Amino acid sequence: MAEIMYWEAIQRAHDEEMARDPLVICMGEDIGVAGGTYKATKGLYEKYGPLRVMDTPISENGYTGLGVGASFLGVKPIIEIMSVNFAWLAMDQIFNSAAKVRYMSGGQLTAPVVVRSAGGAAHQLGAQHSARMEKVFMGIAGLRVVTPSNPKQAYGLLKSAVRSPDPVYINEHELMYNMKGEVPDEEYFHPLEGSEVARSGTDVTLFGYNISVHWCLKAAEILAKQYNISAEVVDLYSLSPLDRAGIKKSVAKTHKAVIAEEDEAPVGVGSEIMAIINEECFWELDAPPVRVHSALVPQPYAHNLEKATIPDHEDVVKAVLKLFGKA
Amino acid sequence: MAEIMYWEAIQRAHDEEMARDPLVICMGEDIGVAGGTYKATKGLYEKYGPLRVMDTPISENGYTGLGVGASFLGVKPIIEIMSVNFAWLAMDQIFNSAAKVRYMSGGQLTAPVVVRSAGGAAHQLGAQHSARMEKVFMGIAGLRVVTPSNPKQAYGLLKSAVRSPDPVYINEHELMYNMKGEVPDEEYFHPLEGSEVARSGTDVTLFGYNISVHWCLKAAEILAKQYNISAEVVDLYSLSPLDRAGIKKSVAKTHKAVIAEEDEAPVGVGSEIMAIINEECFWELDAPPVRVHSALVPQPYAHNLEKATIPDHEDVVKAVLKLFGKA
Amino acid sequence: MKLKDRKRVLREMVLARRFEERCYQAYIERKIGGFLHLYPGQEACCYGVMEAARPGFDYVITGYRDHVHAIKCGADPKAVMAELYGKETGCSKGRGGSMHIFDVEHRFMGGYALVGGPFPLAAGMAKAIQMKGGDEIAICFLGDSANNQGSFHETMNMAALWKLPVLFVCENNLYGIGTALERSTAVVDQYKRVCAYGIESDVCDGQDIEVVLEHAHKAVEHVRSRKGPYFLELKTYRYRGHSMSDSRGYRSREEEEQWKQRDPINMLRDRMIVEDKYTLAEFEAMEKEIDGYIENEVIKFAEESPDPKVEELTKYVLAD
Amino acid sequence: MKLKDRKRVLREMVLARRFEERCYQAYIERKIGGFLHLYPGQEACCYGVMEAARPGFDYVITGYRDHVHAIKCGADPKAVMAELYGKETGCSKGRGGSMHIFDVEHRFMGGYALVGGPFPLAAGMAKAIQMKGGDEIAICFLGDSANNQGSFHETMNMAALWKLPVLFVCENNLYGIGTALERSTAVVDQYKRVCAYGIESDVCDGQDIEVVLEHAHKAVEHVRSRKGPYFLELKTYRYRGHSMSDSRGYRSREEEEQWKQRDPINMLRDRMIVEDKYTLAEFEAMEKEIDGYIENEVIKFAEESPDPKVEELTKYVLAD
Ligand SMILES: Cc1ncc(C[n+]2csc(CCOP(=O)(O)OP(=O)(O)O)c2C)c(N)n1
Ligand SMILES: Cc1ncc(C[n+]2csc(CCOP(=O)(O)OP(=O)(O)O)c2C)c(N)n1
Ligand SMILES: [Mg+2]
Ligand SMILES: [Mg+2]
Repeated sequence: MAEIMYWEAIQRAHDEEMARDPLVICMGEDIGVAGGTYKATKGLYEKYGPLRVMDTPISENGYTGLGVGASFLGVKPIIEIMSVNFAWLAMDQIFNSAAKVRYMSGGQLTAPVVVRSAGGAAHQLGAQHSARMEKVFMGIAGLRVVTPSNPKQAYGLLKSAVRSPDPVYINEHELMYNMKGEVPDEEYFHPLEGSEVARSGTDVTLFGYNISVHWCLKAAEILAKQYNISAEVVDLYSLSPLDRAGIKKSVAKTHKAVIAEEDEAPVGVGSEIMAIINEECFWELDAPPVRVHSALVPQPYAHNLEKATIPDHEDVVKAVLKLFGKA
Repeated sequence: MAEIMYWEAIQRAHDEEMARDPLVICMGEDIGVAGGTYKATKGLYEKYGPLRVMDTPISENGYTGLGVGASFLGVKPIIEIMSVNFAWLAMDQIFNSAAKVRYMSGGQLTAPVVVRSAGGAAHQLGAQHSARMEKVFMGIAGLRVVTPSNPKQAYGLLKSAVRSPDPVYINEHELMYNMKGEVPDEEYFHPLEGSEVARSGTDVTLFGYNISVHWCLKAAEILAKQYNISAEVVDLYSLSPLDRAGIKKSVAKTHKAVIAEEDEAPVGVGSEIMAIINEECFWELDAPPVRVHSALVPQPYAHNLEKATIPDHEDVVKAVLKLFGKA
Repeated sequence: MKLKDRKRVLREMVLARRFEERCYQAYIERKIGGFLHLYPGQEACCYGVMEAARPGFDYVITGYRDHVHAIKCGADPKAVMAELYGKETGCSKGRGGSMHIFDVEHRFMGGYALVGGPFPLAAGMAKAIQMKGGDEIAICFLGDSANNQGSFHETMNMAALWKLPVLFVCENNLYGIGTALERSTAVVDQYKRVCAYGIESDVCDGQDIEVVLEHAHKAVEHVRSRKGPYFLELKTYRYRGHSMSDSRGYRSREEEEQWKQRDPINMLRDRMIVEDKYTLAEFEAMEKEIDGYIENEVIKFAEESPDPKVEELTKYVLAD
Repeated sequence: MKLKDRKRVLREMVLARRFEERCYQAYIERKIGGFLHLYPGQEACCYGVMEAARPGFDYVITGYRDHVHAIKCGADPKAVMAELYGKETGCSKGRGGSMHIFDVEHRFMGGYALVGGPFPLAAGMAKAIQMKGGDEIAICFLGDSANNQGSFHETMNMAALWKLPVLFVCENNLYGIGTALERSTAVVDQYKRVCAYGIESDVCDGQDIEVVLEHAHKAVEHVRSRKGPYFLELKTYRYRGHSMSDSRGYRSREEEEQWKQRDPINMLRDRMIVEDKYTLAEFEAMEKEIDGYIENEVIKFAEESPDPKVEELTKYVLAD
């Protein structure tokens, strides 16, 4: 098992799938000659040429729709939307075409595209470049949503997404592309549904996904060392569908839950998990579940304001301590 | 107080505001010469002419952005997006421009547009014309979201939205335009925040908004008559911000909650209200709150399938009975 | 056109016309729900272009006014009507409805309800054709006012840039719902707008099927021989309102009458009478036969078919 | 241009250049965060056009490469630099950052980070001007590759249809990030693309400010006299990478060198030396003075200004 970076894991998945199947293509702005803003498609242009590694015009709705149309005929496009903030422009094709075509054609046609995008606040990118949009994609029937928290998942989820007959949205994070982690040397397919216990514990469950898994893991360590609280961390790599059974199982064990998300709270991942907990295991709860999330503001540029909006492991620790009456 | 229809109420608000202020304009597809798909702008073209009642090209992102830009200079556009399904195309301008400009300009500039749209399933409009999108608008910092459940609210909320210095999204419903109700003869401004107790009760709170208020009211009647259960109905006409105090107050009284929404469940209005209940008054709960919602499917065309996806008052009754162990 | 083809196409257009008129009636009888966009008046557009192309082989996509295009590609009128009735035997299994007719077996890749949505989908199919090799082309039928969507611009640019084998057919019926073209569009000649992409284009009368055919031959040949995309504008008119609840207050009855003087079916029929010794009696017999077919087979099939099963509500959301 | 104006504009362009270069340095020192898009090489575009227009009176809007446009409209360089430093004294109170410079008092209506976003906003401002009367125009500066957004098409159509007083200035620097124009765009001459809307357009060298000025005069006059929108393409080049993390592997050093031979500042300076008895010494002294100003006033102000208060995090989300 080699240690590689998140972007390298994504690049490897692209490369393997493109080598295997000549109908796998990738498309997006600056992904070809320039190698991709986050290097996820590095070297592919040189290897597979412009017909399969398509530098697109700045036309998010257009090229996403083009990918969807190509997928009708068996082409398998991996579409990169450079930053999820631009995905609003492509939502019509994702929501109205890709996600619905199987249903409205009575199963005749399907749009097995993969759409990947970097979301999340990076370093002071400001109001129009820091959005988290996973919650928007989650409410859409006919679309799968996954979000890798480490290189292994990044690799394995993309591999599985490419093979999936359904459209899949992959939510990546701008701050994670250089994160290192072990990825199996052999081919590996991560399941598109389910969740993972990233750390086992007994006193409280910390739910995270993507970057917030790392806040939870760090928080769990601090809670164990400094407060003798045993926290279980559940990694919800699949956001649609969410793993109701996995959520229930952990809460039934720990009887307490904290949900950490980078996004603003309203109608978010946290609220949905809270709802699922209420529906699945309300009577197991010793205390109300708690959400840890951003302030409801457009992302400010100033460093101190940005820091004040985005939660981190300390906020998770604080939330747990409050839950245990220790703060 | 005259009884008028929902569409007439909206038309009246337009007319009064346009008569008052020459900088109030309205724009959208077929709103002028054709009088508006749902008649909300009927007669205005004849009265105010093409410069103020603008039939736009089929360019949702373009004309929404144009309205936003005009609002920078003091023009007050009421923008109709014929059906909320098309709003995806305009989300970039709503989300990235209108909602954020005040913040990112440090308060110098503001985009006080009103965007109105018909959402919801009507009669067999199928997968691409039946979306409910209020949940998408609710998660956006800098944007107000209101949704009228009757002609009085439709009139008063639009009046207030036009006067608001903030951008406001008004979520209407295709099936409600012909609903009749009393509207004050004098000018009336409905508050943009808060909630209303549409029916007072003691045993359970039914939360609804827009069309689902009517399911709740009907359910409350059945529950009272047939099951001796006293249901309180809370009308959440403001979806952003949600009225946390109002939600808490009612649940603290009834100790039980059912939330009815037409939309699919995931990351929806229901999950957010559930989260708020957990945060505000968990210990007041006698039982887990319950969501009543659509199935997670693209809207099917066939009448029997459509009926099977969309909830109604019977589903609310059933949910309450289950909550009371009577079903 | 040869007489044989004239006869065949005339029959097909009459079928299309009567099919649509029968839909109108069924809608009023509340057998059909949702929106219903009918095609009468525009038949020569679809039939003219598709006569030049290869129905069932070339990939066709369009908007919500889609019944006739599907039928011309090879969809069984019975399955189309059953779809409108929301039946399990419908071509989209009752899940789609009028705006979402699909018949993938015959390469009719669907009707879509979002104006402008099919543009990039068509270009995408052309991209797939380009990659897979073969002789197919993609054909996208869309309205005039749809060209104001950003997706038009984005798609035309990509289609030209990548030389995609796609033919765009603009059925210019002068209105987008109730808004006259010149009130929404700065340059009303649609074929001129693709100057911005260096796409070859052409315009012609959309009422005379033989004129359409001639121009379509050139267009199809251009695309099939891989010279790049092509844009063909057809000047036409829809007789009925946009959908069902349209009283057509935005246009005059005189204008409507003028267009009806150049009815595509009557024009071809009359030409056949003059040139081919075709008779009105033959025509009327054919109409009658078609009405019988529609009533006794198409409507009957739709009426008698079962509803979808409610237990199968979530089938087709995701692959199994 | 008169010597007086030449001198003034030369000075302004040098200030713009040195300001941007100083930003580069500050970014490396981690005083500035986020994305940083610099303007060196393109100065004649903004200054040429704005010399023909009325800075502080006409409404200006642009993308993320916005510092210089703001300054030319009248924004205080100190407030712009403070914004880049994320300070409360920044022109957007530290909330905006490099991509969101605003100075509404001087009618600089902002920098926007979504490519294509400003097009309809500009048309909207023009709509407001049209309604309110008055003599202003709206000016939208945007890049070449932005023209592939659907919003370009939708906006141009509306601007032409409604004869809005808006001037679109396309600063064509041949690339969109790392993608050469001809690899993303079917018709590379941007001024030709507006043929699809019947919008008057023009193209010229964007490096020679006096050439820009001449063409811009015509453009501004057209719009101000309410003849409708106008599209002006300026051929230019950005010296630096797109933003800060760009090694410019997509273009050659020779190409860069060639463009630097036609540097807008040097060209004007040399012309003044030849025609106006201006001297290199004068120029160098001016540069030095400007560097001093930037260091001792602009940077100092930014450095010494306070951060925004964290308690005021949610201020400006909604009106109070
Ligand atoms: C994105 C979107 N915007 C608006 C509509 C509403 N709408 C349906 S058809 C139509 C007019 C289209 O006109 P045109 O393209 O000329 O086609 P025609 O109906 O005349 O064939 C409009 C505005 C829609 N379905 N989708
Ligand atoms: C909607 C959107 N898509 C993509 C991007 C990423 N992006 C930022 S600048 C840029 C290139 C723009 O090129 P051009 O319009 O030529 O302007 P230039 O930077 O050359 O001045 C891209 C693709 C963005 N900011 N917004
Ligand atoms: Mg039309
Ligand atoms: Mg450029």
